[in-house]
Amino acid sequence: MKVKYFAWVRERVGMAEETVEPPADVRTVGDLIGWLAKRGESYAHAFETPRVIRAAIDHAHVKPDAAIAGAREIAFFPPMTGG
Amino acid sequence: MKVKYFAWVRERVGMAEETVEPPADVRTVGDLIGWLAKRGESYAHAFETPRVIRAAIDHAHVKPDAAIAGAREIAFFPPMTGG
Amino acid sequence: MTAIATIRIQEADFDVGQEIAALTRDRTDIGAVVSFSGICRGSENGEPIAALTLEHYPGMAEAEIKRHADEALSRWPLTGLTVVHRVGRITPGENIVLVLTASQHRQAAFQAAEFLMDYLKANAPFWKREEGLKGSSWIEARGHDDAAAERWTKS
Amino acid sequence: MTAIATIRIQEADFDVGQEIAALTRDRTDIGAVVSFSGICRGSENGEPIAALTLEHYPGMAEAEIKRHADEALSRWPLTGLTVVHRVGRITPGENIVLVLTASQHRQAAFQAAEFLMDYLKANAPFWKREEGLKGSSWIEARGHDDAAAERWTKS
Repeated sequence: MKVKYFAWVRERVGMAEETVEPPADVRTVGDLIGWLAKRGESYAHAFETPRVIRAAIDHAHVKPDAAIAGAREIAFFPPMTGG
Repeated sequence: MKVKYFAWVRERVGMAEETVEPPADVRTVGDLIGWLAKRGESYAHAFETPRVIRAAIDHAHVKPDAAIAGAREIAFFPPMTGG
Repeated sequence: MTAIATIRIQEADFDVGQEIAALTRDRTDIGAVVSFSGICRGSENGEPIAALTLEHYPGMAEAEIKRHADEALSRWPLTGLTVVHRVGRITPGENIVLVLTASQHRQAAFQAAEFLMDYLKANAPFWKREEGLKGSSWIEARGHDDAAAERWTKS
Repeated sequence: MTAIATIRIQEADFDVGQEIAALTRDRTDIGAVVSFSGICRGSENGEPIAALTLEHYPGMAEAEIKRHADEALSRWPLTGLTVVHRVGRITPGENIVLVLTASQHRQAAFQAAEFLMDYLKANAPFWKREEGLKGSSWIEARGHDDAAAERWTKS
């Protein structure tokens, strides 16, 4: 699945998007954050405070317990500051 | 004192302003409405429903029990419909 | 800089963009500008109208709007506001009234604009006469405008 | 006529007067137009800033604004609305965002504009980075924006 990063999450991870293949036991958005955080220092820094990370699946906001099965695109970003 | 009329009060009275000298027992705005209403048919028509008439003394909204002593200009008009 | 209220009663139309530009020019402390434009509709209560004619009480109208503009400036942290009210004959689609408020933050700008419009509808000395198909008549005041204005009264 | 939502995300500035003209052209059923312009201030929390840079999530931003615009059209009797959100580098005094609502009556126009702004502040996928004197940093979200957005949630 495609994963996108925005704002300081993007800066910390060091890229805007990538394609990942998490193992089958990574079922929810929260699981995916935990799995990504273990991929290296830049990821660990980006996801060091999971509660401030917002997520969207296929352009819709989701909570950490949302299932990722069938998702085409998952995005991680800080709280929004538009308007 | 100068009396001014606006909107349908002006149309019914038949003039935009006039100077009047009410007797001493005409003390309040309500008294003045009653006194004006007796000046002729056009006035009686203009003031036939005193509760819908709004008044201002020297450019400030007032209630019927407001004293008219010292007033330079008293205005009568229907409820406002601006904006 | 001091907050300034600009108030005009005029027959001429106004340009919202120009009025916003005048209110915000050379300032970098404004984060929010709210404008309200009141426009003449083509019908009132389902009946088509050809035009409105607006009458006002010269002197009192300016003084009363000024008093409420000053109240808005004291109640909300505004950087400035503008009120333009047209008088005379106005046809459907034309502007009637403009309220502009500027502030650092959006809530103050929204609330002050609503306060000023509620006031203008219920208490400013203006009267509308409508030209319909069967002659012309004065528009009657609506009770819910009084109620809208009443909600801003301090208890 | 059907109510239409116009949504644009763009680097270019917008002109409030032109956007109002586009929303009201050839219509005589509109009595009220409310505009909200969000403007870049010259300081944040007392610290001077040189510019903001706005990042967004292309695709999601448009979809999310459209969803909320449709909600506004279903909740209030609007004749139309416009949302323009700029992205890229924006300097103090420049426009950031525009929300325009048109309706027969003022309350609907005011409420829909406030609803859309509260939504954009708290939930639309945009992020602001500020250039200050000591380098640049991401602006932190404010809890009271979430609270403002929350008040529109239907219970």
